[in-house]
Amino acid sequence: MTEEKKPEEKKKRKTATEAAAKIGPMVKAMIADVLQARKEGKPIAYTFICCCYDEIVRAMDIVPAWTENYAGICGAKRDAQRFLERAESEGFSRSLCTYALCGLGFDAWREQLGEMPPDAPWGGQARPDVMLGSGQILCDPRNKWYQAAQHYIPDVPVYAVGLPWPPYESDYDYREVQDYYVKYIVEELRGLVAFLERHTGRKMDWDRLSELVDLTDRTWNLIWETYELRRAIPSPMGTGDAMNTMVPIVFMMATQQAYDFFKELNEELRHKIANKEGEVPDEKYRLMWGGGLPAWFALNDFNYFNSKGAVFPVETTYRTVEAVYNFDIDLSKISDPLEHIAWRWVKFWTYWYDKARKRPGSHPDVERLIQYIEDYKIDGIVMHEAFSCRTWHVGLIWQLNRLKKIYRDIPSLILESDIVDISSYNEADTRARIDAFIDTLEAVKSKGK
Amino acid sequence: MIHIAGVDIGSAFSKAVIMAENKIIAYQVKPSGGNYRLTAEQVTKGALTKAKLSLKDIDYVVATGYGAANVPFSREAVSDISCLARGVHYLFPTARTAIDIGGQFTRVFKLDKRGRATAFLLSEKCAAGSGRFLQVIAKVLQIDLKDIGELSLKSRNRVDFNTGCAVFAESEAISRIAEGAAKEDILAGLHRALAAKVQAMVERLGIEPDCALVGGGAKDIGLVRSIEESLACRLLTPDEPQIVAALGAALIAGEKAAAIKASR
Amino acid sequence: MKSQYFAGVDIGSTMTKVVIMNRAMLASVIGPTGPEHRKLANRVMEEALAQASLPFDDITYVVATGYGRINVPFADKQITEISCHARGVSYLLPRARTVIDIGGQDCKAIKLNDNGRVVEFVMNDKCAAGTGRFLEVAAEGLGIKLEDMGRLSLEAKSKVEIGSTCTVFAAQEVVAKLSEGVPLPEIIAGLHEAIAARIHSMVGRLKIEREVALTGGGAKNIGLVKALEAKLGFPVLLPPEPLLTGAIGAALLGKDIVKQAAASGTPLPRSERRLQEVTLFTR
Amino acid sequence: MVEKGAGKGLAAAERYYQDYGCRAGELKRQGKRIMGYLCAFTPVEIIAAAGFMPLRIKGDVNEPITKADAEMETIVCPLVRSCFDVSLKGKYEFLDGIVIPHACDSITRTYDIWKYTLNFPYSHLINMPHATDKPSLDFYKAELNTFRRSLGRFAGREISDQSLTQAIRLHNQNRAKVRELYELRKMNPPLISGAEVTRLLVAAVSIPVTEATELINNVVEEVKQRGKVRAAKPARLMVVGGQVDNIDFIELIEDSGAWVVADDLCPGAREFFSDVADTPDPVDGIAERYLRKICCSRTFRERRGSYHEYLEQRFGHIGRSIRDFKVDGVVLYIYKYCDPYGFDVPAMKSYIESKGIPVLYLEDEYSMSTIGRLRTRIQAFLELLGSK
Ligand SMILES: Nc1ncnc2c1ncn2[C@@H]1O[C@H](COP(=O)(O)OP(=O)(O)O)[C@@H](O)[C@H]1O
Ligand SMILES: Nc1ncnc2c1ncn2[C@@H]1O[C@H](COP(=O)(O)OP(=O)(O)O)[C@@H](O)[C@H]1O
Ligand code: SF4
Ligand code: SF4
Ligand code: SF4
Repeated sequence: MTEEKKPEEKKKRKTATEAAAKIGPMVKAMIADVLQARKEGKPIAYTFICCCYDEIVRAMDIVPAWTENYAGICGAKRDAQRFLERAESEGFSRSLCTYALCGLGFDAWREQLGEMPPDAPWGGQARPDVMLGSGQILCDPRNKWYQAAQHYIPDVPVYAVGLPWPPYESDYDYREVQDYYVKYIVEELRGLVAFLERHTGRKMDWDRLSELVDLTDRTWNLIWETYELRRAIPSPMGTGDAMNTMVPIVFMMATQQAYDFFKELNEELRHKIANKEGEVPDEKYRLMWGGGLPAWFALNDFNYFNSKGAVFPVETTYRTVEAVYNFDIDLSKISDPLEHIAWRWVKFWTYWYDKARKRPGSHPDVERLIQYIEDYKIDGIVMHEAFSCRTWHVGLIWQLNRLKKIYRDIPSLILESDIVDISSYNEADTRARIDAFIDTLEAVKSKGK
Repeated sequence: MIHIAGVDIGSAFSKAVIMAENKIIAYQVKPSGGNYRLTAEQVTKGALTKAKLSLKDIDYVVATGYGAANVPFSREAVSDISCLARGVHYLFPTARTAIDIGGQFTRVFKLDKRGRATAFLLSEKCAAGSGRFLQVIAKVLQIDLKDIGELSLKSRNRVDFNTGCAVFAESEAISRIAEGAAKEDILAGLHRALAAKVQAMVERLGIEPDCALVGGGAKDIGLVRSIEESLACRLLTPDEPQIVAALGAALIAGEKAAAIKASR
Repeated sequence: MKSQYFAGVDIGSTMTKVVIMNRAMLASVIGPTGPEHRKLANRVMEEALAQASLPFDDITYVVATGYGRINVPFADKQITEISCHARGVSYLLPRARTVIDIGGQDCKAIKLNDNGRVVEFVMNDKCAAGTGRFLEVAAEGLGIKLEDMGRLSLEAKSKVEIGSTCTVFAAQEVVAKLSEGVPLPEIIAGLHEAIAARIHSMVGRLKIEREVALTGGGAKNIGLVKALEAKLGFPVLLPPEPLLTGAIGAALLGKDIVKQAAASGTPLPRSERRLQEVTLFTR
Repeated sequence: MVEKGAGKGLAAAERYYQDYGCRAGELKRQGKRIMGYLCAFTPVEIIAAAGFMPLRIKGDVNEPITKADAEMETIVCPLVRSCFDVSLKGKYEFLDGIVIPHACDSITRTYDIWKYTLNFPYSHLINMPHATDKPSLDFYKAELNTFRRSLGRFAGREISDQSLTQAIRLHNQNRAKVRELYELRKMNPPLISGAEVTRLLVAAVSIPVTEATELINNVVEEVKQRGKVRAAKPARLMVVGGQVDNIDFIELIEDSGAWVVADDLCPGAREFFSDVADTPDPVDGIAERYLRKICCSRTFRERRGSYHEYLEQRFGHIGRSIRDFKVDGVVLYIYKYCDPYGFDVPAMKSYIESKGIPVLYLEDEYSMSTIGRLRTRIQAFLELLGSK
């Protein structure tokens, strides 16, 4: 397979904050670290975000290779097509998660060559020693992707950690079931530690784990507080930047670096707020990115929104932390680190349940939208339906319908394309839709006048 | 007196509307052809001639549509949705939902009592969901576009179509004709297929009465009836549905011109 | 022993092709398929018989293939285009391991083993983008002859990007480009690029093995062939008359069948050798 | 089509299939309560034990989707979309509730849409783990007990062990009957066609379990009378995939000149080939069956041994069917957007091919129009089998 024209590298997106601009090099270094680890023989684990085992991996000094991240990089560099096609020629349907397809295509290719595919973005993704999937309930690719990858790297063992959270049901409270959820997760995490010890030769340092668990709690609190600063008018930072600052949240949790990053960002935002410096000079519309992973190859669309005076003070995507002091239990009292992690996990996912219960016909996901609309003074909602991932992209229409029913009619726009498959995207069309949406915002906004 | 113009360079047809004192004094519709810039000039000139005016008499021109960038003499380009909403509102002040079936897209939108679009949906990028689909079929059936509506209403024995692709629908239509199917039955089937796509969009947006149908597709009475049937409601259709976006553009031009005048 | 003759009748969505063979090809006729050409399959057959100077009765076995294969009353057997193209290619270009057939309404990729047998195939027939129809519609829009497209595109110094994947909209887009003054060759080259990309990604669903043979009407278009070669990164093989590949394969499969039957002594049912009208196909 | 002379077995199945849910509607009018569910992972025993008739929600390949898109994205399994669309159109209005297991993303991610849009009096999501280790089994059992309590509350009475044991017994009998039926497919030519089997099994999940057992029994008796009247066809195929609740695809294959003699589908072998063991706590047996015994791509099997052995662990049941039913070729029939099966395609394909059996992989969209389009591919596959 040859690419006759070099994939057109996209112009660098302008960020509003200095902190966000630092992310690119950080990610590049992260990829380089994995490649370096491979050279030095340090154990490498393929891992997924949002699986709450960050501290475990870090405490055992295992190098995480975030496979979703690497696929996202290929997408952002507009160089994913060849890996997607490769996966398709292996027999994977193009309708499956394109992160997974990109990763599988890459793995198949790397294994066939015995070296990195030609011109692999940022040096490529190193072969792992173990793969940490997760069973239930976030998404199917979390347990199928690595299993499928074994077809190309059959010697690399996979572990699937069971990580459920209680569903939101009308006829019982999640507290009735949370104990057995926590118990299960703890046992699964224990199983993970044993698996890692068995396959990497590393031993768990339980004291270090406790420290990292504490660091993570503090980081969560700090992130939450930092993001809350974006309520300011004008808002100092938008979702475009947040698609960068998600990196320390989802790929660097349980490291001092992540904590320090948010410390800096926090200061920068405070400074901007004091000076009334907004994401755009003249803020006209405050929008919420209300669902969906971004189209990584089209982050410039955020700048296009900005050019129309629209800002994004808040997003639901990648806001995978809450302030732990807002939970209804005192996490600091839970000394067993695994139990601590399990409770934090369950409390995070059930965080909006009580609020939702108070409003008839509500649902936690919708309740969160309502809360953000009010807290961040939101005029409209933008969502992105990426065709290849069901987890974050099914239920968007329904959430908007529900919102309308139980709260109010708020302008909304659902963009359709994909996370890395650029063939699903058409810039002219997308911008035409954005233009029309801005018009509807204007219409609704001026209604009262 | 202020004269204003709206120019809509659509994917299939271009339209120009000239207004004065909130009334349409002339309009022109012509196929967009290949050269948008040229078409824009011609269609505007055509309308101006009818109005016995020339371009310099016009205070403000707003362009819209697929080829809006090709109207060098316009002061500004405005999105189709906004223009359509304004046009629909002018014609039918009670309309709260509108469907526009154009050459390239089908649009469904809601509008408020001032004629502003407050929500909208666009069809996917496939000819199977647009007016273009009917043009293609009209051509193979060798029927004039303007006759397909009436003809389709005569159908007693609809042929159901199961293809999604406009190009394949074309060859399927050919096969059906060869098998002896009547043209009206084929048209009725195609109208039904398109109406189903429109219905799905309308249901997603949620219909609020009254509902208007505009765009070239509204000239096709067969399609209008078919959509009415699937939505189970009456649709408001203007006499000249194709110029609604141009009309809206002219109305917006009027507001701008008035604003300028006021500020002087 | 009386010599044996085999006919292959390929009723495609756009073209009807008939060949008559014994050891070599005795006749080949190509005509259009379409509603106006309902009786054409028999007429093409008639013409082929005339060319070979044979009465219909002398034809030992008739195999029909293609989109309209089910409706050929005078065929002894129907076989899919996939098997026929494979057989045709393995005869004409024995080195080929992958066949890409670009027909009027579909596009397929077929993998062959060393004996020329089909081991795997993929097919697109959902959307006209990526099929011969795409080029037909575009050629019509541009007002040029299909046959000239390939040659014209080779004159291009660069190629325009066609944004629309939809055949209908692409046709519209190219007309607009033309009137904007973009040189014709560059537009056509852009079209070839677009369709080649589509085909390449479809074919990608098979692990392509060299050599690759290109058949069907699309293979007659040198511009498209070059664009596909650029995507693949190596040259492809072309049969002398790409349109006939399926019909040749059909005739050869007929021969195989007769041979096998003779070897096992089973009698072969034969249809009446009467040229009847071929009714139009529906899928 | 029902063959001439078919008695009340096949004819009844045809009726239940054509007018799907008619028996449930009838029972509803007589005061019986009906519980709808999606997917073979719903523990129907618990539903039955609570006094409800479980009804598997079925889609309709002939019905274009017009309502669903207003509430549900189009990027989910087309079968699930169709099920939802016909539900929205009032097909299952008589249901007292729905039970949805955590089977795959398409099902789980749409749970809230089902629940909030259709407003059934009862709804429940069973949170089923992917892993099968001991902690997962314990957790699953706890989830089943939560469901048992919840449904008991809705039913107005606790679900007793006896009623559970009874329901288990009836369902096991039913499954045994289906296996007896499958024996008739082992002959060459098979005594019963694939389309007939699928039609019967679809009918069977729409009526009370005892009636279903009787229905299947009638069919078995009827079919046995056939002797050797069926035509020999050159190929014996097996269809492997997700949910197939219509016969059109199977019919298409059989019209093209092959018999479908085996399957790994649901409803089909996947749903009927394993039983619930008799355990002191009946929920133990149920948990064990659904989590560990049902062979489906959604469940993560822990690897033991080499990768080769792992494929055997995951797909051994397919290999056994190939052998037992003397299968010549396998059709992998998988819906677009089906994550569990989609990711298994390369491994499954190489496993089956390693047995010397050719595979045809088809991705479909659950619509009559696309089914027609598959004809050429199936014929070509049969030619490929014939020339081997
Ligand atoms: N006289 C007519 N009768 C029926 N349909 C028509 C007629 N004129 C135009 N149409 C339909 O309207 C479509 C064009 O609509 P229009 O609103 O002008 O689109 P656009 O603005 O994209 O150019 C054509 O594709 C055709 O289907
Ligand atoms: N001389 C030619 N030059 C370029 N393209 C051609 C030529 N003749 C036929 N074609 C292309 O071949 C297609 C028909 O190919 P064919 O293999 O006969 O398809 P089918 O079997 O479906 O009829 C047409 O759509 C057209 O694009
Ligand atoms: S959540 Fe979505 S994008 Fe992420 S791995 Fe799962 S399917 Fe892919
Ligand atoms: S399916 Fe047909 S109409 Fe739709 S995009 Fe493809 S070519 Fe165009
Ligand atoms: S067929 Fe696949 S996607 Fe559809 S319900 Fe079954 S497992 Fe889920």
